[in-house]
Amino acid sequence: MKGLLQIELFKLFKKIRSWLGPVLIFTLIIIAYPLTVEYSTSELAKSFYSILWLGSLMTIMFSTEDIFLEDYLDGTMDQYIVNNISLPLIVFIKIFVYWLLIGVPIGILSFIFAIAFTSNFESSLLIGVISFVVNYIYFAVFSFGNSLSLNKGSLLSSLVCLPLVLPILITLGKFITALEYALNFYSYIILLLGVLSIIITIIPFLISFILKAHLD
Amino acid sequence: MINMQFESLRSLFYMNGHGIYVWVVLIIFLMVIIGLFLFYKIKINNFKKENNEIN
Amino acid sequence: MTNDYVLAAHNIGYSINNTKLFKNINFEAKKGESIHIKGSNGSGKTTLLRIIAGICSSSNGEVIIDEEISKVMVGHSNALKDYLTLKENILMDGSFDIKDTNIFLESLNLKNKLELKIGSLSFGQRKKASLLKVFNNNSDLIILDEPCVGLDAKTQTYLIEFLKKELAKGKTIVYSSHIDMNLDSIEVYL
Amino acid sequence: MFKKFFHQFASPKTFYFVSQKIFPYLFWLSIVSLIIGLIWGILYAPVDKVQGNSYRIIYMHVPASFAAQSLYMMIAVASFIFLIWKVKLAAYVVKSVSLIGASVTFLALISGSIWGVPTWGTWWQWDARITSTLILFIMYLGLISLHNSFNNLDKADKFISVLALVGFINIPIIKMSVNWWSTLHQPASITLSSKPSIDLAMLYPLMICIFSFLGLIIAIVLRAIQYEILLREKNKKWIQSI
Repeated sequence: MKGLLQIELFKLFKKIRSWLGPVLIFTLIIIAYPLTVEYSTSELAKSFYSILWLGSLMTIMFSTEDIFLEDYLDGTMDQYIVNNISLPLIVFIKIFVYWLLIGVPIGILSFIFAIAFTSNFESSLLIGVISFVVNYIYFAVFSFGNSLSLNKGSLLSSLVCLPLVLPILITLGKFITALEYALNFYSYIILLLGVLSIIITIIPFLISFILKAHLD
Repeated sequence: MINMQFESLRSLFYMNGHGIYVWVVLIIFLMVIIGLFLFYKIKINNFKKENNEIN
Repeated sequence: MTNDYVLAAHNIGYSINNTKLFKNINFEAKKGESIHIKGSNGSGKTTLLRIIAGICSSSNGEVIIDEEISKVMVGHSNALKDYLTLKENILMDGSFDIKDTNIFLESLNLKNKLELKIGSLSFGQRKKASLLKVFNNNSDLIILDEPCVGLDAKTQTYLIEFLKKELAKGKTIVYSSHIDMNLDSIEVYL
Repeated sequence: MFKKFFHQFASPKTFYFVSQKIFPYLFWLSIVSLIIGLIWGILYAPVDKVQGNSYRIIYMHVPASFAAQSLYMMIAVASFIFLIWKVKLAAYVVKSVSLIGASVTFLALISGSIWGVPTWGTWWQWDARITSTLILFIMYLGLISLHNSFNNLDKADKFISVLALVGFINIPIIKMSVNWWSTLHQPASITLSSKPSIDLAMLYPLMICIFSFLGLIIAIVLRAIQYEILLREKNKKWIQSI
């Protein structure tokens, strides 16, 4: 388990464009956003959150494109099965590693940008935490989509994933409203954590079933 | 309970200004049904034709 | 059926979209025996090997392999990462370290390529690198899909000699090859 | 025992001939009652006091939305059967229903949208129901395009049924969250959902329309499954002798 984690981490780390690229694109989206609207701080803060959520959504969608494709094409996945390595475990590790190298930086950046745009430290900290959780959910969902459409391009996977991430986006919107009007927002955090715990357990098995079918 | 609601053909088509919407929806509705039905009918017929030619 | 068979296949068939690729394939192999799967292009040799390796499942019939047995497989795709060096690729496999591999690296002329990225190696060199898995294995069952493709004559002889030694040690080999490898194999035609 | 019975009944051959017998009855019965329902609804049902005659779209719109949801239910059940018992016929059902479901959902969307013009004065409203129907449409499209992108149909069957089941679990979640979300906005003065104490004279033709349309769609589904059977099993002897 530990060995596998190290290997996957090493593999992704060495592919610099696969993890640094998405983080840079996310940064660019957020930096470009104020340039597209007329300058006024209050206006900026208003739709900052939408840009933030959509930015991380798009970035993660694009970054998971070859999460399984590479191993599938070069035969590494065959080797997993021949060597009796548990496929759900590999899937779990892969998602975790992607989250670690892409999701966590995006979460930290969200926190920094939230301070810059809203200049409210406490709510920005919450945004950062929520971003960690939501990014993991995004990674899991888009990995599912990409495992379905494995070598058929990301158009299909985005079609498949849109209905799945929609409830998350709505929850995020609700969370932001609660945050802005100082309502009880903890219930949303608990809700998202609940979704996260379900997704962490189910998605690896689902994806490994699909990958196995791809190899058939 | 069951009464004809329109006195003339003209008022039936016009429906107090709402006729256009109702009739357009009806046409699309029928088109989808007929389209689906014909789609599979033609496909099955083509299949059978090819099947008979081969055998 | 006696238990000394390492590998037994009964009535294996495989079909895609209800079209049969092959059917009724039967063979059995004991320790120290090898099986040569023959057939024309597209007859399903690779698929059969993948079924034996447990990657695919067959449409009918069954392959019986002792669960205790460890397998090693080298197929068309060599499971090497372009963006890593040869050394990193070898270390990533986990099951062996550089020291044990040294002899093979020398005989395969890969010793001075260790620090190069796989992306910069030639096709034959990559093939050799993927065969390292076979040279340095403790597995009982060796599955090879066209191992000689892209290898020079010297390496081919080296590989065949090595496989003969492995057979003598009591291992089982299943392979497909267009070249006769002189392993006294049981032949299976698709 | 159950499994054996199930496999025999669900053999494509049996299904083909049974459905061949059922089809004409179901088809003509549904056609006749649908025509009765539509004529009753459009010509004889009383006018709605608030919406005027435009409400008559309900006799097409509601059957379509109802069928759209029932068909997804059918897909979910079939995918479950396919994944658990590996019944091939169930996979054919999933494949053939997804196209019909998409067209019916499209019908529901477009009729709702046209209905919106006289009642809301706009083609599109981010109303909870419309949004979830749109998502349903996207889900159908996802199923269709997923199945079409694979040459190996056995694989495609597995993927499409996994996706359909995941989508099925997702449907109530989407409905709930979309409802929850649309409370942010001003509630629309007239929604499709609130039919203020619908008159029986309106309700009867509506019921007829709903069930006869569903029957008609199921008849077409039977045809679609027959086509799928022919296509997939064309090497079988019984098909070559048809």
